[in-house]
Amino acid sequence: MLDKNGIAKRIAKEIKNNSYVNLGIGIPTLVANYIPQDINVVLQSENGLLGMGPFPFEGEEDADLINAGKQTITTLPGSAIFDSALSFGMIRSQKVDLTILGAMEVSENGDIANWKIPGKMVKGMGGAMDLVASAKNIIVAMQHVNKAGESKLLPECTLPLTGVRCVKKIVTELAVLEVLPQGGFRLIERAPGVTVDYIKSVTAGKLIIDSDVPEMQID
Amino acid sequence: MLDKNGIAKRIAKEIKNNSYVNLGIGIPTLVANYIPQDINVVLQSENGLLGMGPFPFEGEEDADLINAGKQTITTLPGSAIFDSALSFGMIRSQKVDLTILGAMEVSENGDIANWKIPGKMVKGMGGAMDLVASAKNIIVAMQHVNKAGESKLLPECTLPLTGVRCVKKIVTELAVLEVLPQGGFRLIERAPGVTVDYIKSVTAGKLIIDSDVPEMQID
Amino acid sequence: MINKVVVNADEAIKDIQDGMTLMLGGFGLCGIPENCISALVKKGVKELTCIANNAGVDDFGIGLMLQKRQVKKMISSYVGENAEFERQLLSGELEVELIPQGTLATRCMAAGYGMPAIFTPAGVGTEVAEGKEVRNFHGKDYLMELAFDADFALVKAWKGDTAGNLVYRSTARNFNPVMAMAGKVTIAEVEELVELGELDPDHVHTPGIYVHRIFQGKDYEKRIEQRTVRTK
Amino acid sequence: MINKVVVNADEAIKDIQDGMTLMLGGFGLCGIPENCISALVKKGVKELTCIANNAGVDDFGIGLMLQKRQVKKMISSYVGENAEFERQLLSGELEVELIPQGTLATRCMAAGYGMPAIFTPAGVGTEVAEGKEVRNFHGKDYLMELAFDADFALVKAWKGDTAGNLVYRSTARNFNPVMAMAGKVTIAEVEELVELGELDPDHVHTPGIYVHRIFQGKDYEKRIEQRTVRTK
Repeated sequence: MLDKNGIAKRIAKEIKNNSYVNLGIGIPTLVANYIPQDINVVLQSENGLLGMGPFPFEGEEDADLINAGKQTITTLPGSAIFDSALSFGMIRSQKVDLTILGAMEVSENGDIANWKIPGKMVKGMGGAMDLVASAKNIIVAMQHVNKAGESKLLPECTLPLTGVRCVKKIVTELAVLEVLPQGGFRLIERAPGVTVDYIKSVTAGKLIIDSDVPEMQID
Repeated sequence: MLDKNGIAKRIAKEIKNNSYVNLGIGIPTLVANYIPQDINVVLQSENGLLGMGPFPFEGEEDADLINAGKQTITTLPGSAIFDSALSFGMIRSQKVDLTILGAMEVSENGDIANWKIPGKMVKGMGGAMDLVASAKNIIVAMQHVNKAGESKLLPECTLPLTGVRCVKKIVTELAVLEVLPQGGFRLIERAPGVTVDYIKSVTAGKLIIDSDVPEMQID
Repeated sequence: MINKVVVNADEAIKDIQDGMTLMLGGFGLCGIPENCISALVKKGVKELTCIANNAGVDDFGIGLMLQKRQVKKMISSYVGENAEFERQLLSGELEVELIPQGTLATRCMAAGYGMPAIFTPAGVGTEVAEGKEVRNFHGKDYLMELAFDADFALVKAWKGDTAGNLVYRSTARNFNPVMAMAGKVTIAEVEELVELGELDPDHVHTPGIYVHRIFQGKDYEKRIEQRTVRTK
Repeated sequence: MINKVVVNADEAIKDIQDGMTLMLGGFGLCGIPENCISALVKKGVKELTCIANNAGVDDFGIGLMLQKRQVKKMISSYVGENAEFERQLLSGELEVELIPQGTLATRCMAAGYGMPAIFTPAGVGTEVAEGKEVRNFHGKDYLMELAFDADFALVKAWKGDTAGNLVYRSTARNFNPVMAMAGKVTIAEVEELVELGELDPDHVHTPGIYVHRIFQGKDYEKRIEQRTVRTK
């Protein structure tokens, strides 16, 4: 079973050389720490920055330079700044190759719910609806089950949707799963020490299991 | 009767202090020469410049700095440069207060034709259709009759239209006319030495004549 | 050039009335019109509809206007951490309309470009789509979303000249340029008001034609919401 | 950063094929991709559809491609003074689609913003409106116009860095930024190719994400179409 950093590490392996990537808040943010040194990846922050650098050194924070999580960050040589409309323009026109974000629920046809729980204070969807409706490739980073122990991989989402038929892949503490175009979660990899039977037991949506499901290689 | 510079001079009197103005090619370009020194007028050139200055001094031409007529020009302190989409964005959103352009025909309900003569080589509408469809205030600078001696102020345009119900005022070598919201050319002023009867004789569209039509004051 | 300079925030906002719709630039607390917000709090104008990506925090940004119950409705994409906001929302004192962030930005931009509506895939198949026209282009569904209309847009720039040309600094740009283009009246506050000719025409982000009033702001706090650092 | 540099124009355009649709930046002869045009003439690729505000003059700009009969169709707002253009048009060798200039620019921009269509009042009630959807918003009619699609966009910038970030100079900006955003493949030629870090992120006009290939151009003629001066 993986911890949050393990999930981030496994997702980092999905990132291709020479690609533009948008990382959501939470586990996706951690992915940046595990991108291999030998590949070129440019991080887009939807508040208006292409080429997001690391956090600033203590004392060098700039109030005018933040990421979409409102954290102080830095630019890199070759960064570009733009307004919010152009930022989502490049997202909508699919110039961002990969979006990684968290979710409360994913359905077996790729629907995602990650912004609203009826009856609870709703903070808003931020840029998530734009990202999931536009991105060519969407990977979800999440726990396999919720705090109540219920599967987050469902036949259909029960929570209000963020987007439909958009998630391509899911990485949880237990497994890597691909959402098939015809519907269904195809189990691609198991986390170290996790059995196929256990993954079956916590996956409510349709699970497609090949004869051999390899264990993840994350280091 | 006015010459081209006279028409330009008369139109210059229509320009209000603190306004943004787009000048078309031909007589409208001449208007810039007669804007009173004591008023603030900012010229917008639709190829992407706000705050167009005079022509450059000989030897100081910059190939990268032209107006919509492709003439070399200059900027002024406080000028701004932008792309073609934003340029027409400010036109469409009616930030440009006044558009002055030439015409082949104007109808009594304010339709304008100024881009195409069937059977002749058509060069295109350039930005004219955007300008006439968007501007709050449009003044046409033109000759009262065409080369064949036919009135250019018509009940209806005979040439393909550039825009509908948009012209507010017309200045010709003979007269200043207002296009009334309910239709019709209201004769506001006569050029020096021109009689109302003569204007009547060369205006094919509905002409509304008040009891007293003053002579233009252009100097 | 046309001189857009007014003496201060109080003068700039003096004709903002109860019940009006305002756009406020900024993302989180970054690039917000601090001086205008202070002046609005001082003036006490009420029943405002505020279009802004976020609603500030309890004691800064739009949060200050919420404390004074000046806001009737927030139109935002994410309302973040703000206890007073939450209290007013749950008690029904405050209305909130949540809009995808890209849709929010593009609806502002549309106004500045004279486009009455735009198409976006954001929200298709979700509750955001309710009551909206869905249209298919090239096999993909889009929602038609209308341009925003605001009585006043309040934006913050780094530098501006007397003609209203604006230059933003770093990610404090965010929503400011698109809102600057969208206000019936646009008020810009700047950290540094400069003379004509001091801004390079090629570097102007918002041409002065979109700006109706500009003033030299003061006492910028520029509060950081999530100070995140690494050690040397 | 992702390195977008190619060695020269020939390399940049090598996969442009007969029958493709190209966007070419520039207004008149100002800000046109001179090197790319020369390379296209040299390559002799044919049956092209060119989206460009103008068609050059007889011996410069797109006129050079017309001389070689490489262009099947021009999509422009104003085709100006060009005898060869006129001859081909009247003889039926060349197709021309005339589009209002703002519509042309906005249809390019729409592609770069992922908006499949836009609304504009330009052309309402004229032959430009034929066959198009007219829609009324707030009492005013607008045409719905579709985003442009181009296989390649060829643009010219002043400076660019190896990551493809572009900065334009003066009114040579014109259509270049909106076309740069709209190409399936965007090729940028620059007067000065600089290293990463030499462009201020706040001054970048076209973020590198939109640019697929960039090269250092050479021998810029930058011809002036209407040299107009005043005397000292």
